[in-house]
Amino acid sequence: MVRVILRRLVQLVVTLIALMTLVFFWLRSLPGGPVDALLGERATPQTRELLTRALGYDQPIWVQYGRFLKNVVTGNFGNSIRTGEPVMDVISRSFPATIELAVAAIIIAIGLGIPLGYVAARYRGRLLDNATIIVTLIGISIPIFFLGYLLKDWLTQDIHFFPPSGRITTGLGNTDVTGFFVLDGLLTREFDASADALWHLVLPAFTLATIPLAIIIRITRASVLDVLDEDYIRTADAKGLRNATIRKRHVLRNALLPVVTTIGLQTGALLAGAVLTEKVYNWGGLGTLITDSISGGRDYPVLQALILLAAVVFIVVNLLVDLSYAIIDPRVRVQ
Amino acid sequence: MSDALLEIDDLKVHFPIKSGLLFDRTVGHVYAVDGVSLKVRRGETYGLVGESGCGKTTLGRGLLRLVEPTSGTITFDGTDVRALQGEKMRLFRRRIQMVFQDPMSSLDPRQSVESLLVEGLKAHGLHKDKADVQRRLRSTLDSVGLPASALNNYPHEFSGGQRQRIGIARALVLGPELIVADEPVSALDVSIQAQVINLLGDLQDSLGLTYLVIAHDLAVVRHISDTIGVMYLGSLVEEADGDQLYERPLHPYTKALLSAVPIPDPQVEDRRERILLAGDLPSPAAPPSGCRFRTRCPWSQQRCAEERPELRVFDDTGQRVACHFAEEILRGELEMHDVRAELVRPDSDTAPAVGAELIQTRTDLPAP
Amino acid sequence: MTGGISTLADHKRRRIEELTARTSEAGGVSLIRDAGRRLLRNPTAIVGGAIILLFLVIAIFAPLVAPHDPVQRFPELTRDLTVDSIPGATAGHPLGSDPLGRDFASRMIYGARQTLFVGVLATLIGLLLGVLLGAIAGAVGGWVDVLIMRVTDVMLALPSLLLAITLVALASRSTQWTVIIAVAVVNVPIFARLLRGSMLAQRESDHVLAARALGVKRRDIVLRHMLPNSLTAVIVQATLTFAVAILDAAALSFLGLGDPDINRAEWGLMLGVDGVRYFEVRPELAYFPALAIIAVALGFTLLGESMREALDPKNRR
Amino acid sequence: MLDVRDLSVVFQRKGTRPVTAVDGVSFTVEPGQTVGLVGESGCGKSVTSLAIMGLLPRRGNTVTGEVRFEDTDLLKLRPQDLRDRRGRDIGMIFQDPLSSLNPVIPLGVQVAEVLERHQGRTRQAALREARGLLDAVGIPDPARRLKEFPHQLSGGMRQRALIAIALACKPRLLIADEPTTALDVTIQAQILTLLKELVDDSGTALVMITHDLGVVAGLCDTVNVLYAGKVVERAERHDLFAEPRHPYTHGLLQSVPRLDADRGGRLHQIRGSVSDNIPWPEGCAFAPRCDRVIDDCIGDTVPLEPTYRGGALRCTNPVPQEVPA
Amino acid sequence: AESDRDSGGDKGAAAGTFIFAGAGDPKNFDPIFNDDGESFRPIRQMYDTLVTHKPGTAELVGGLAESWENDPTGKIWTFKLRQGVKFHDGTPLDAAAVCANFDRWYNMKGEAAQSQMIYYTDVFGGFAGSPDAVYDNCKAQDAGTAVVTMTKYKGAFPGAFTLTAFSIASPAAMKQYAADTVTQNGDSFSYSAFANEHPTGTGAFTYGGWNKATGEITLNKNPDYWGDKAKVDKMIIKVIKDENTRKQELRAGTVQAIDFPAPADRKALADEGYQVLNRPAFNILYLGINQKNPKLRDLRVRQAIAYALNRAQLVQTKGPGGAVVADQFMPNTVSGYAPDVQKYDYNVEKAKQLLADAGATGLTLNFYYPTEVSRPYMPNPQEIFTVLANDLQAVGIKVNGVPRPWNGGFKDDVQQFGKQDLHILGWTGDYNDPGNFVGTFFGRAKVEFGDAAMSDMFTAIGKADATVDQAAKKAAFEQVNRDLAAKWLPAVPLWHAPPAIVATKNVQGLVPSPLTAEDFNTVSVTK
Ligand SMILES: Nc1ncnc2c1ncn2[C@@H]1O[C@H](COP(=O)(O)OP(=O)(O)OP(=O)(O)O)[C@@H](O)[C@H]1O
Ligand SMILES: Nc1ncnc2c1ncn2[C@@H]1O[C@H](COP(=O)(O)OP(=O)(O)OP(=O)(O)O)[C@@H](O)[C@H]1O
Ligand SMILES: [Mg+2]
Ligand SMILES: [Mg+2]
Repeated sequence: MVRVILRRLVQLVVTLIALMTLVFFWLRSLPGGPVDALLGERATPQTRELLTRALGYDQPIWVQYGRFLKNVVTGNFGNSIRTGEPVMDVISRSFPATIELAVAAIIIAIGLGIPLGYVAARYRGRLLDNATIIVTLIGISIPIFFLGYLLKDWLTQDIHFFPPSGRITTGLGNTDVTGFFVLDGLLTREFDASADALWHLVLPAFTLATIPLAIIIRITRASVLDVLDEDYIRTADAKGLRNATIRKRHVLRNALLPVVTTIGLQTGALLAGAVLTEKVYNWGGLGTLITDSISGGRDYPVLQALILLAAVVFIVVNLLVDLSYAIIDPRVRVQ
Repeated sequence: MSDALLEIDDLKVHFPIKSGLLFDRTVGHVYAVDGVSLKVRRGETYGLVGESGCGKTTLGRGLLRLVEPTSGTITFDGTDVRALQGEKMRLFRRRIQMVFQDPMSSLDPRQSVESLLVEGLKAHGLHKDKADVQRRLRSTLDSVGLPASALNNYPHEFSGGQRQRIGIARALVLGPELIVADEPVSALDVSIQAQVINLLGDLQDSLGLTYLVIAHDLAVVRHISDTIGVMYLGSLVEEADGDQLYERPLHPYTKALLSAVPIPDPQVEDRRERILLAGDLPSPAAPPSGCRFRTRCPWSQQRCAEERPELRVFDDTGQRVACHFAEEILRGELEMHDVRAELVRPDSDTAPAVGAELIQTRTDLPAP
Repeated sequence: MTGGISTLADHKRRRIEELTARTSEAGGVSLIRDAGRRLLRNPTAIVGGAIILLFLVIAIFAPLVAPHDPVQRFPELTRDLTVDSIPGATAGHPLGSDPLGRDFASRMIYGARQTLFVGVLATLIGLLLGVLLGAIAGAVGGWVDVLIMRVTDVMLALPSLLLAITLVALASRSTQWTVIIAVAVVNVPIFARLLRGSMLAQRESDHVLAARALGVKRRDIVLRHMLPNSLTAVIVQATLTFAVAILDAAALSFLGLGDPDINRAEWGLMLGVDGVRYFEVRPELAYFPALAIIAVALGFTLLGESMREALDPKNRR
Repeated sequence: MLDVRDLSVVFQRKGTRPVTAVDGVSFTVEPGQTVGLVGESGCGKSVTSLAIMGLLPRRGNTVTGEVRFEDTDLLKLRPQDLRDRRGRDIGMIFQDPLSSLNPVIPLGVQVAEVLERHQGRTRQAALREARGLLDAVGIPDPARRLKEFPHQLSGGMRQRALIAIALACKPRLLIADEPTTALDVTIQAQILTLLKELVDDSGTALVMITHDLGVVAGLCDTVNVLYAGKVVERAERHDLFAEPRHPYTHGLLQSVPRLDADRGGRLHQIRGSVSDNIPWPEGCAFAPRCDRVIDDCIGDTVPLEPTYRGGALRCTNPVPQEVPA
Repeated sequence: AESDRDSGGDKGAAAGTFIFAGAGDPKNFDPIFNDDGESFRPIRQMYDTLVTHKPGTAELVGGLAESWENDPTGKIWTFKLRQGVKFHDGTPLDAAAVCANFDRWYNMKGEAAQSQMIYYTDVFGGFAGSPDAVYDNCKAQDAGTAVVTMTKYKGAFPGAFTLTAFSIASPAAMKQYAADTVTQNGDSFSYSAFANEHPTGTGAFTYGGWNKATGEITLNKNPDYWGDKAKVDKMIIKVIKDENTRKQELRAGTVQAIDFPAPADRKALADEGYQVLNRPAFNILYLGINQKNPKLRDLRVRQAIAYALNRAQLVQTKGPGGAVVADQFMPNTVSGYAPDVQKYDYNVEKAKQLLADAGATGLTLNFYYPTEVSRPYMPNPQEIFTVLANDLQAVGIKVNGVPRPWNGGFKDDVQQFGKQDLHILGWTGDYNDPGNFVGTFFGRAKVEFGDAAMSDMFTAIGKADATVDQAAKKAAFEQVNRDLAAKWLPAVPLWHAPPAIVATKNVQGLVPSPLTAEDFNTVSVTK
């Protein structure tokens, strides 16, 4: 098991280095870029040249690459072009926001998805099942930014039920302890702030959860149906076990195996969905950071670090999922 | 013997077990075939029996070089098969053909019977003359008892027995000298088995084929074979003429095997003395020292653990056996003793292997 | 023995004779056609197929169906057009105007064309590249396989939409093709792996072994046995990918990374740009393209899933 | 004790023709008796056994007839009541031991849960008892096996575990559906011996389902031969093997190579294959493959008629009895 | 629950707090290192400039300097400073402090720092040692009088002194927090503690913190302010990048004012009772014509293009509320605006005629337009392009649209390489000076317009710009504008679009500035 983890980590590092190198050279080969971004309409040949030299863009590309590698290895991703802050600061500030949102979404997706999928499977072919299937199909087919717009329009404008955007009411979010506002409120005993942050979380989390939710429902349903067809369920029936026992002990655990994998794969969808959701709800997380870094002038340092981070998160989560798979499925344990 | 069409000497097929941090290293081997020597005479049927996992299939594939043997020599009609390279090997394949166990999976479901049969001809440049090809196909189909109209149909439209006939026709169409049949009937219903067994016999008579038949059903093997080799865990433990083997099994494993085969006759069954073997076949990745069979052998002795018995000619009947104590057992000088069943871990893992791939697959939309 | 079946009802006798000498004249139903038959019996597939067919027809005959040219600006519409009011339905313009005074209904109709074009092309390009890579990896094996797999690892290290966003952001020049290529590239590793995995499985299969034993050339084995048998999974995946491709293209438009040419009537673009921008002024500008996208995505998903079901060996016979 | 009367199972799936998998099967089992059900793949053996146990999938099938087990008709029992009897009064062993065991639950629990359910044991007590059971079926080092998972055992050991589960509550009837088909002959011999011992020791009645006539020959008291969902012949085992009357049974016995017979030569062949059954209900399904077919075989339904030896036969033109020399 | 939520906004905004939604993050708070409106917004509240504008106009009035004087050579500027003004750190504002600021700029070391002083480079030409440097020295004549000497006259002054970038900061604080250390790191720069955490000026508000996680900049009332003291105790600038969301927050009552509402929303918001405050337009959107293309060197072709454009309709259908058709390259508030320039009213026939006369029928032009951008003068470039292209096609000019991302090559292609035949671009004025408009565009040969040999245009503008006498200068620029329209037509002015601020009803005293340079000390919020 340790070997497997080690092996995967080594592969991860190799993948990341390749990814970084790729991104670096690609970014440098593009027109426009930071110089333009920094100077705006007021660029004169003079200021351009100054800036190009200051940023070291006049040096040979491999010198730049060497410097970049050295910096990355020492954990220094440079400063954001847009804000001048160290990239690490920018990212570590946005990271909790996205995690807070993603965790809430995944809680919704799992918390609703597994029971709904299970119920649909139990009432297979009935109205409830068919309704669930149709709703999930639509859930998969709807552009989530559009859904976000609809929800926002209905629930924050037509009726002022939820706040339209942001993570917390202006002026309340001063407690910067962990960066997770819901948690911060609890830690500093400002329960008002906590409740307020939670209230802000509802709509974005639901929007972001749509696709994973639909997918988890479908996978759970399919998986439960598959398991119900398995020989060992027949064995359990032949033992005369009670229905409840069979469901709890035999069906659910086996049915969850593919669901676990799906959840891992959905982290990818979550990261991507966060970009859209955060834009809709002005949620100051990584997604917003990505959009800003792209449209606000190709903020290379931030982009590079973000791409790397997304890859790390995605790969690590999948590693964790595989490991948790190994924990639920004893067959995987013997290596 | 000079009339040997096929001669295998000390053939070994070892599969490496790989694992490693970044690059795979070989951490062990599956000793699937571990030193097998045998001869198949022209025109005879050589039957190979043994329990599942003992290496029969691997031996069959190894001698066709469908898996590359680790060591040993294969001589076919004077040709050193292992020395053949590339195009030479490819063209040589025409002379040895194979019939597979599962008549469904061994036929490409997307190809009609015609294209299945023509494929071999094409590979050997025999497809140029259209009329000749048609003649050839028809006669081959006819010889396996299928109508010519079958040419346009697809494998899944046939019953199991018919599919197996197609498989045989595919092997026959190239006019091979040796046919290696890997469990040709074990996937078939009992009532169909006989049809295929008879067919194989008829073809041998009419075409003078030589067979190497692999099976786990001793009764079937005995019915069709002239010579029978008994395999256990990668090696031959006994070899004899079919009747001889039945009359006088020398190796303890053969004895046990014979006594375990059920016979559809209550009177025989009621009278039978069974030699019940304890436990399972050990893993070919970690075979026992000395005699491979000693862990389950009721006659095993100290020596069996220390020294691996050679397959030796037992007497002038030509029967060969790999047991140190064959004589003693035959003469009843050795007492049977109890064998404690050892737990054998299955080595084939059915569960997905974590770590095999960085990320296995990814789909944005789920499987339903 | 087989003597006296003389008094039997004729049809029964004939049937028995047929069966006795069964030659399987079942009528040459190939595997695919068999799956096709199952598909035609599946209501899910029919609904999915019908939706797609409908849109396909609209797309193909757009010039006949659409009342107007999708890029023409109508004086009678621009007359009432201001930033904060966009004319609704009028005579001759059943869905009214778009923000530039063009006939919205015509744009919706031509949208089918563009949208399917984007989805289909993105999928096909992804499919083509993926199949190529996967086939090479699966057929050649060895270090080529390792290399290709590591490359797909790198691509898979980013979630798909993120990868597409990155690609578009990294493109020096954005056109409709940038979007198509980005969405296509995202799917390359998926197709490649799917095909490779399936081909590796095929490589071990008995019928490939049989072909090797026949002495069939390696190239023929790959092209005639391994590839065709591996393609089903890929085709199913491709059908599902259409839906994702259309949605991804819409998401890119929403992020401002889509096709910059707003003359092009493409639903994703219409929804992601105008739909969102003028949501309050004229919500239909968002609702219509959104519904159309949902319908098409739904159609492809339904069709893909029923294809998967139909091709699943578990359901055969 | 078990009296199956006119059991029929019809499968009907949307858009397909109904399939009569089991067609009027009747047989009885007395306490302590071993009854064999023999037939080729697809003849309805498994469906029969599942119908008896009430384990057929809930949807898409119709079961008619009667399954009297000690005076209750199992088909009429409420599902809860049937559950009380399954595993306690009737045990069952399946063909594929790996897939029939839950891969993610330790063996101990899988054995113990039957005891908990039917005998009200606590988990601890049940596990202790489970250890004894595993020991009894010949699984080495049972204490450790309790914590292990099915995939860690070999095929033979898995089948033993399945037997331990089936016999845990000392049922009066045991149904074994091809318990050795997936195993090697040497292992098959182990399992058959084990079954025989257990049945002999406990007086449990056994319904043995198999396609291997050899297995039946050594084990069963009475044998039912099934073809296309119908019992075509029933006889005491010595009678059946000595003088098979139905052309199918006869052909079958003739067509398998026997280890103890002379080798070589042609085997007797049965034409065609199982899928060549006639598609209408009235005639004999075997007719198209039968060498002894006559007009009557196709005309009317051929009834299952008792033979004077206490067996039964469904044939209009049976193989003539040989006059003892 | 509804009413609960409604009052939610007030929870954070206790009485006396004014929340303003800005459209982007500031960079930092050191005035000299900034050049964008979002950074200037908070800086302006914390700092003052020597000269400033009368609220709501572009008219110059005294800031930290009560008055200023220029000698006849135009090189020496004498500032009489306001008495008793103190920086937030308590140190006094005197002539020495002013000169310290000028000297700091001039003597700034390091390419990193210099490259970030966009406005300084632009206005003052260069740094110590550079031959182009406009600044010479600054002398504290007495505590209340600072004398700044330039190397030459520059028309930008005194307007340029109003630039927020040239705000006067506390020398003590700058020293304490090492304001001059700008270091390059990776692809960008890090700034000093002064710039990030300790901005110290003389403004009406003091720095109260920047919560980057929520995008909130807090400013506190400066009780010791020399001018009108702030009416609220606290103001928060909340960064909301999406225009739609800004509007929604306004409606939800969680902010009291928003900048840059979407053009499409203005009317609805006004109808709902919000105050939509239009800033007098101080910008220009133009269609650039590149004379690198020989066909376009013909004035008749350029005029044809001007006639072809239905600018009235463009303004009606795409112009933000209050936008007006532009007939010259500066808004009418700037001195030098000529009311009587030649007009090019929409006239398809005339356009066709002119094209025919010039032998330029069947013209095909590459039209570059930016994507991924929205500017106050150009809320939606793609739509504007589409409308213009349409008009051009109607007179028989084939248009080949080339979209390029704003930061991904548009400016490169247009201003560096001049690949385009036509393009759209615009400008927001920095200070009230005609040179800041026409001088920037047409004062010298630029790739953007094809380096054309319009030497008389360059000379005329250069001369106008160098005129010291204000009246003469005004007249010179009026002539420039007339000639631009009639003789040169290097581009077609399209519109002036007033950017708006929208505020809730309970906000009073918010005065929109044409230069988007609002001071919030006048703002009060009633309950
Ligand atoms: N490609 C392979 N890689 C690793 N191990 C293999 C491979 N092929 C076969 N083996 C192992 O080699 C051993 C012998 O396998 P083989 O298939 O030859 O047995 P067999 O006698 O034909 O069994 P069966 O009766 O089940 O077909 C088995 O333990 C199997 O797991
Ligand atoms: N759930 C089902 N739905 C439809 N048909 C079924 C179902 N289960 C079984 N059948 C059909 O019923 C017939 C009898 O099947 P059964 O499994 O009893 O055969 P069997 O004798 O046990 O064969 P085997 O030896 O292969 O186990 C087969 O033709 C099968 O196709
Ligand atoms: Mg084998
Ligand atoms: Mg069965």
